[in-house]
Amino acid sequence: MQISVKYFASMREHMGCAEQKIEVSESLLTVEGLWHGYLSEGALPANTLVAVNMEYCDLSAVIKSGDEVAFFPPVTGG
Amino acid sequence: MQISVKYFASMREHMGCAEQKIEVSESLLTVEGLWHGYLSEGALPANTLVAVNMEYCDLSAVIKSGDEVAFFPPVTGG
Amino acid sequence: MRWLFFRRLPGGNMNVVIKSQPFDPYAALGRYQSSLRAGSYGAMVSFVGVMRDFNEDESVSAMTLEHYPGMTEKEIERVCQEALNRYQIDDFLVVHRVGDITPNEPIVLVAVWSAHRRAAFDGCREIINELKQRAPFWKREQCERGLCWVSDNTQDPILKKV
Amino acid sequence: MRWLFFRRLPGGNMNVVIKSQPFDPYAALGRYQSSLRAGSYGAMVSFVGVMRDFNEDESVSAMTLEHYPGMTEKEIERVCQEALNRYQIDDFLVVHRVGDITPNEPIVLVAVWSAHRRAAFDGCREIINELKQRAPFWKREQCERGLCWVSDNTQDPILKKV
Repeated sequence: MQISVKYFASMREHMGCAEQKIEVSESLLTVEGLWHGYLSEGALPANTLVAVNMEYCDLSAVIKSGDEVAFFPPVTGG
Repeated sequence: MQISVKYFASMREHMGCAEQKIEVSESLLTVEGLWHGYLSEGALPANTLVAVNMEYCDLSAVIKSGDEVAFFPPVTGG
Repeated sequence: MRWLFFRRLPGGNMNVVIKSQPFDPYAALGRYQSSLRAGSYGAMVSFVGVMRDFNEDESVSAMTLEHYPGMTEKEIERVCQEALNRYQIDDFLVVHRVGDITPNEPIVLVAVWSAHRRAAFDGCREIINELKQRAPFWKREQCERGLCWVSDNTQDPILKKV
Repeated sequence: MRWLFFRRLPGGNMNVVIKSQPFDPYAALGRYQSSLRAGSYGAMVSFVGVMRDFNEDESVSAMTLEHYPGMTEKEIERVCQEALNRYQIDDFLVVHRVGDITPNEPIVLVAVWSAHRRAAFDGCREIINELKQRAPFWKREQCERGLCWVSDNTQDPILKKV
């Protein structure tokens, strides 16, 4: 299945890119599994927030084919 | 001494006038004394508010010559 | 006028305005803010009270607001000065209608500028709450029974009235 | 999108607007309010957040606001829908800047219309508080040390930031 991954703000600079398309073979993949298995060898930076399909979720959320997964630092709008 | 007396809203209708000039001979006159001695034979209507020189005060406040004393019902602005 | 010694009112502007004609609160906000020093405040909170066409389940078609000229301005200034002494407020504006008012016309505008949004919210809310309790205005409504004075709002102003 | 079943967003209007150009919050308020049904609401409370020229004792000369297009609008709509479910709110408007911002430019406008001022104050304050905690915006400031991301504001947003 194909997963779209996005990075914002300091997380984009940390990863060196804004967006990736990832081809994944596993069927019950969590966000945490995605990070460690496909995106980085390092730990997820402290306080990183995760959204799947533009809704906040935690690292144990299971990803489906076509999902958009985003990683970003704490928000500072308003 | 001369006292200026003003009435507003339902108090104006109750008294039948908006303003009176009262000539007073006493020297240590309170608002309460003014009401009973010079303005009305009836009791002050319940919840009536009093201001002397445009500042709230209670019935025991002492009036000086030239003061403006106002009587009015609870306020309903805003 | 003891409060003048605590903290000066922000200089030069008319902070408290009584209007006998309809006013546009958003135009007033924009005009007033353009007179403030740029970059000094970070938050503005405003309250606008508008005449509704319903009140206590009766249809209200018109209203007259009587006031005590002179004391009205003084009492609102006292209310605002107390808020200035309590909260970190940079500036404020209060505009209040008097006279004949028809539904959907603004009755009151209270705006507070501050460095921080908490002070702006607290200050604005306190000013409108105190103004409603203390400023000498009286509403008389044209309702189905005829002309009637709006009664005391000291019990629960927020539940009974706007 | 479970919330759509609870209470519908007020019909027809754009309630959540992301702007990449400067905007006049008071003109936006006036325009939006003129689209509302006359006489139905009695209270409006608005918050405007403005870029200050000081922050944490450092002079800040410019700022860039990055956001997550799509999620920003959805998350603000969720925040507003939660406030609609909790308070007696008739309508609301949120406008938020993105892109390059200079001191004294508005960053955010939150406005709430209600029959009662308590609901308007509570609703407006909750929307801006939740927006600051949840909407995916990130501020990067041009400060004396160079470009720096503004850090987390979850500890005490009201004390640390506007």
